[in-house]
Amino acid sequence: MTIDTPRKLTGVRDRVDLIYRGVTRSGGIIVLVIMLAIGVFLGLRASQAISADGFEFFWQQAWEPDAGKFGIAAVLIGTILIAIVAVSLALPMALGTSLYISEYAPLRLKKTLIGLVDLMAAIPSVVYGLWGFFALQGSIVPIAKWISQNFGWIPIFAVDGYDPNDPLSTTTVFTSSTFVAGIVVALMITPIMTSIMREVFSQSPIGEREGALGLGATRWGMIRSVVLPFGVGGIIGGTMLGLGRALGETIAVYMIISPVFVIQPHILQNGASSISSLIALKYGEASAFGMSALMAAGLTLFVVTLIVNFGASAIVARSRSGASS
Amino acid sequence: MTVFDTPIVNEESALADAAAHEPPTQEIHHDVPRKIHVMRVSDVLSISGAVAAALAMTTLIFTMLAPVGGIVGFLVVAYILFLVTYAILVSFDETWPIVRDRVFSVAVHTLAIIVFATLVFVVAFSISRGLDALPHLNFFTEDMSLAGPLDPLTKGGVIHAIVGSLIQIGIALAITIPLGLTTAVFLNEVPGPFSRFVRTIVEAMTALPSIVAGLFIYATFILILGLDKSGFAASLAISVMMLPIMIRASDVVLRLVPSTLKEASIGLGADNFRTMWKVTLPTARSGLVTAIILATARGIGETSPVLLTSGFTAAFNADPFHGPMVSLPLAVFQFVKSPEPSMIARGFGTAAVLMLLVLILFVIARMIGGETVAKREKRAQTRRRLWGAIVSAAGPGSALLGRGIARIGSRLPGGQARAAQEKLRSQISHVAKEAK
Amino acid sequence: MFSYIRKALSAAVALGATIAFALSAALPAQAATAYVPISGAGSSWSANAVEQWRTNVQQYGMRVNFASTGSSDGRNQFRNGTVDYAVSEIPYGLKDGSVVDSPPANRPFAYMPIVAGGTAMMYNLTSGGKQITNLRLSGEVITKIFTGVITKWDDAAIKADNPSISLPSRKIVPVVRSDGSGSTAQFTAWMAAKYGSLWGAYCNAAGRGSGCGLTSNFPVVAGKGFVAQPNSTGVAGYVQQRANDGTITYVEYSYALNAGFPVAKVLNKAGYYVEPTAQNVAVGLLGAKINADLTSNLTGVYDNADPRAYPMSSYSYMIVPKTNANNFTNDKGKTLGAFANYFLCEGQQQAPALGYSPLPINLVKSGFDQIKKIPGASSVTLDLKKCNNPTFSADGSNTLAKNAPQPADCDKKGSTQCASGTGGSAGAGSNGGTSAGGTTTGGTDATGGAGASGNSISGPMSCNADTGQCVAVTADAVKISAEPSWTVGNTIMAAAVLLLIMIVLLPPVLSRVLKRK
Amino acid sequence: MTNLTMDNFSAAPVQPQGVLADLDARNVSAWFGDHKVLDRVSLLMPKGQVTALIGPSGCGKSTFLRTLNRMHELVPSASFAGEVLLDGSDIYDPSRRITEARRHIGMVFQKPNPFPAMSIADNVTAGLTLTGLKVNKSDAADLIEECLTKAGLWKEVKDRLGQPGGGLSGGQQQRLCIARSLAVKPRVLLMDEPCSALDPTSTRRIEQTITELASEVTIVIVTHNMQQAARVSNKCAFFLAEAGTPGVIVEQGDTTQIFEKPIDDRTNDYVNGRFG
Repeated sequence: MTIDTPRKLTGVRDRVDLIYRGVTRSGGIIVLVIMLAIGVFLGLRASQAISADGFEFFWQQAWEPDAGKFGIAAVLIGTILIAIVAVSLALPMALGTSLYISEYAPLRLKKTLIGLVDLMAAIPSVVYGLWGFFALQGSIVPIAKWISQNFGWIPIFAVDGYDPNDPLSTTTVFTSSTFVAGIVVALMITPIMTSIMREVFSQSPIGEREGALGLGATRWGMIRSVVLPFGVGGIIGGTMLGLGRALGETIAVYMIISPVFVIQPHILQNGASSISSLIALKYGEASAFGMSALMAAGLTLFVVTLIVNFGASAIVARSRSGASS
Repeated sequence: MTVFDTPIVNEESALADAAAHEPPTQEIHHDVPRKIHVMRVSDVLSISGAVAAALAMTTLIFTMLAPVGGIVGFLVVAYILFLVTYAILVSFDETWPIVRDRVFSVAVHTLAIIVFATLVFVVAFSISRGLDALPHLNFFTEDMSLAGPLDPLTKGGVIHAIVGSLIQIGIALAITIPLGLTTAVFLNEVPGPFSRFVRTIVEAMTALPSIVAGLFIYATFILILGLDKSGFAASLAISVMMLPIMIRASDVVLRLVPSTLKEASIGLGADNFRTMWKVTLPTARSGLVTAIILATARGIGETSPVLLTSGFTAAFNADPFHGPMVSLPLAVFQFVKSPEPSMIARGFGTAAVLMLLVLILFVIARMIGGETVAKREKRAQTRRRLWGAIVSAAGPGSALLGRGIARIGSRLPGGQARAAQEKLRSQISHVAKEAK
Repeated sequence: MFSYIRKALSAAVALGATIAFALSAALPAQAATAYVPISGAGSSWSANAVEQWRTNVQQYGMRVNFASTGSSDGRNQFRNGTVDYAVSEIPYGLKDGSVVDSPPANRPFAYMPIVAGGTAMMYNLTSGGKQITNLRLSGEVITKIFTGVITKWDDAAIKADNPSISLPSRKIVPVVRSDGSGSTAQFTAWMAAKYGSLWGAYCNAAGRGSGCGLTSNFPVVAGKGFVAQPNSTGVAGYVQQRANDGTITYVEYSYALNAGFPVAKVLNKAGYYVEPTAQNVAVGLLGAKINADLTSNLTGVYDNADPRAYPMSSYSYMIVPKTNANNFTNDKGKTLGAFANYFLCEGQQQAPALGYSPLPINLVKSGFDQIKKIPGASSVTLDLKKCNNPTFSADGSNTLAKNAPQPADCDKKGSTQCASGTGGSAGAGSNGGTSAGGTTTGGTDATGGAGASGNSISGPMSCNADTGQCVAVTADAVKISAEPSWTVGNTIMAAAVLLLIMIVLLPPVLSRVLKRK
Repeated sequence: MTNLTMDNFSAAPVQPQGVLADLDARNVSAWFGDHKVLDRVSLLMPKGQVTALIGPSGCGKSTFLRTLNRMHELVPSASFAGEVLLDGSDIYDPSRRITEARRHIGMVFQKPNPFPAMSIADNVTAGLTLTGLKVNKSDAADLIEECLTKAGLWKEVKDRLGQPGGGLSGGQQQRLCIARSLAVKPRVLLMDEPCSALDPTSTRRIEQTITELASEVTIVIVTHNMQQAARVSNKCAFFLAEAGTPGVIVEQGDTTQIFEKPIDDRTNDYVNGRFG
């Protein structure tokens, strides 16, 4: 042994092994082809509109593709606003629910609740949409009104066209808003966020939990010092995943919002927009060019969601609780 | 471990030894578990007092000072006041961390209850609106081909949509389970730049808006290939949507299987395929079931992909390849568009049926995933036998492996329901040092 | 071990399929007649009628599928060859926005009128806690409302239309369709034809370029307070919500009927305010000029001088293929022909009950000619004599139009106003379960004839039936905002309240109890 | 549904921290679900001394140790009977706070469990922050130095107090955990096989620490290592659970007596390594 170079480690591969690798690899290839085909399809269909529109596409607010005036500024911001409202409502709910299941719930209840959360994730979006439109909207208007009256000085809570001193003033300005859509989407993403967070919380090390309790910490003290720091990756990951879903939610948003094609920063006010509901609204009667414009919007949504997703996996992978999304 | 052959200890003599310094109090002590966490009068008083105070104050605010309006506003204000009052009351005889603990405990419970109450509310809403339609047996046994907008609820039903949903999700699962699992295995077993690329693309695709999945199938299969709108086309659209979710979830689950397990198997001379088939997949089983459930949950309830691909029919059609085939979410979507109250009631009833169907599917999936005690025990026995062999073959130092296996269930997302029990078990072993 | 999953799943799929086939076998065999299934898509405006006909022909062994995805989608799908027929309110070739909706290049087609109907103006307006049910509007006012020119209910122009109603100073909230639809197309076609400059200015403001004429997509100008909702249910459901006082929408008459809400009477050329009942629509459509391809020029309808004519009346068409392109076959043609034969004759019987107006004889005759163009439909026997259409009479005139009652004097433009409720609010109690409740004003039934004449008046403030003089607001006896009747919605709200109370009470109690474990 | 007891806060003696105290377990029984693991065990752990609990695996000595500061009840389904008296007052008394009991009776676990996200200094003061005790900065610095010195770690870490506690070696981590426990000035320190995961050098270092601490705090240590028990303890209790029966104390007494002339044959066998 005079020369110290790495030796090539080769061996005769088993035939079974070769077939096995071949089969799994072909599975990967098939999936890749399908996924790329969708990407290419989206890109191709979108290219017509984007090339016709140029940079205008990014800051134009109107959506009149057939009049040559269209852009994603309003719909994209609308989408993001709905998602932000949804996530900021869903985050505390999911956090509370997951902490409850992992830390407070008695053993027997735990199982049932986990099943319930799974079931909740499966309630079809059309049901949430119907519920939001028929049941929620009416009861949420007083809250929106209250918020706008007391916090209207914060620009996003301002509402034009409502005069609280006029008894005849209609409350329709508070309906079909980003806020209402956000609440419904929040309910839709809470289960998936809950299930991810709960999973991570339940993995937090027993040793550290006991260490904290052994020092005389209360249950909340233990959660604060052990469970939450450990689960921070899961919290962020779950939130980002929820955000991703919130961005892409279609039917429920479609059934609630009153679409407008200007940037609508007042979240409590009637009028909102979202890319996926725009596609659902317009694909039916779109001309060939209009379809291309819709595809371009879909592509934008896709890219945005992509960024969110990658952000999530990067953060989660770096955290202690690891890849648990 | 040495077999212990001495006669059973005479408890009294042992205790006599132990009680050298102790007064003979053991007659008084009945050996029954003590109630340690009892509710104290002051706790009850502080809670009820806080509730009463909060309600009173809120009523005062709402009736006298500022009519903010709305029952919801009332409850929000009352709840905040309750929390504050409760914190103050507790702080009278407890330290600050305990006050915080109590307040956060209440807050966590509240949030959980809000979430589950909303679930109940959503479900109850669909059922109550659909209540006119649901009690009729024909709603579950007939299709809509003989029931028009003017017909009463005693005619027509949604069996066509139920069967359509089952067939579509069945085909979609038949496509996504093998393909998704193969791909997930590929991502785990054949590392390299190519699999990293595939993983990246798959993760990207979980972001695919569901309507785009529908548009894709519509544009390719129906417009370019000229096929009919059919249940099969809808299944393909659902598959496209489910596939990334499935792959991603099962990829994570497979990654969580400890490499020691695989190494042990390979160390025994098993090939990669056998290791995967006999070791990795069974270990990850419940996690994979969860992956399937997650994907199914997403696929069965989506309206937008089937909206473009399945066509619409009111008639029963069990042939996924010819003619339109309606599924439950699409049926809901179409029913509620109608101006006729009976159709809208049918729509909500259909939504309730859909939720029921999902529930049944989940229960079945969990059963297959192995949640019944008998099954779990049986499987555990098999696994123990299998692992006994591997562990003993792997030699000393692999004793940890056994524990690793025992705990893996709790690591996997799918072991959710089992996790609690496993945790209990591992905690006991941790405490009582029952490990070898 | 893992194979359990797959075994079980395949077992589940197999089981599902078995059940499916067993059930399909259990259903009545339909192979007796030689009809093959056909599929169509399109208008949600006429979906109610098509759905009913589809159901009725099932007994003859015909299976007709119809997806109410909207007219534009129907035309697109027919052009793409993915459906056998389409249903649309507007023909191909019209310019919508700046795009011409081109007819299918390789698929010869024909238009066949299927049903007529009126675009109703459904509204939710209360005054002093009582619902207004006898609103009247002129065409110009409607156009001004839907172009954001008139923004308050107490606008002088509306007051002029409604001399007896004390209108609240409430903001008008026009509710329009957010998706593309035939209703929008019909409504905007009417506005473009009658009040082109108002509509054009609005369209320009909405960024549609040089006016937009007829369009399927209602352009919304941000900040005008318009609300856009998808589908007829969306707009009707929105207007219907109790809190949404001051809203008005254009929707098919049947939605208002079923929602228990009134529709505005619209001023016609003769100076009468009329309701979109089946008869009034039939009368109005007598003014339609039928083109060679059976599309119609509705200008004569808008300006029909008959005092009974409802101006916003129109047809819905079926677009049928003339060749076997795109998977169409003679067998399918036979089914389609038989189906068309059914709905042109027998099927029209049900039109009024569904909120539509039956087709007159001239259109049925032309429809028969179109059926003959469908490949494979030649075997269908077409016999006008056996055609059981309610509009037919021995002398060839339109029975329905002929027998339509003249409007009451109080409906004449002027200082008086009928007090009877309109639309869905006319049939007292017939729409129980909807949130608005009924009304005590007279009305014969909920199927369209209601409130058509001014002779059934029994409002809280009585009118002189002889002179047609009414002096006060007609309003719903049920106080809407003060004491709503107990409905399912209320039950749910109560449940919500209970749940929320539980939220307040349960957590601490639970935490105590659970802590002991 | 619930048992209500009149609470009587005045009855809960406010005991000074850091003052030596006896720990007296009386008739302690413990269960996991239906499985009984301890049967009426009584043991006095005198103040200022080191008491070692020895016995084979599964004999319930760890469970016993965990009943002494109410860690046992953290396991769902666990139950308890008997009394644990700290200076004569029962720590299981409903009127006493569970967190207070744990603060007075600290615990060091088998596996070192410093909080990995916190710095070394923060780890030492974690007990104070967790129990809501406020200390000002200079006091905190003094306290950190004092506790780390007592735990024999000060010299090694004084230059890197800001680094995360997870970065230390196993032995250092365990001493950090000891320092952490000392910072809240417990009256009793429970140690659950503190050296089982450590190498011999670290073990010796920790044994030295235990000996030094004995004068300030009552120590109870569970160990598998006979030599360790003999080296560090003043008093010894031998636990045994035979063939499915719950664990009991077979023999207890001074360490020298237990190791040199045990009364019970089984003790004799065990301390001489003939079984277990």
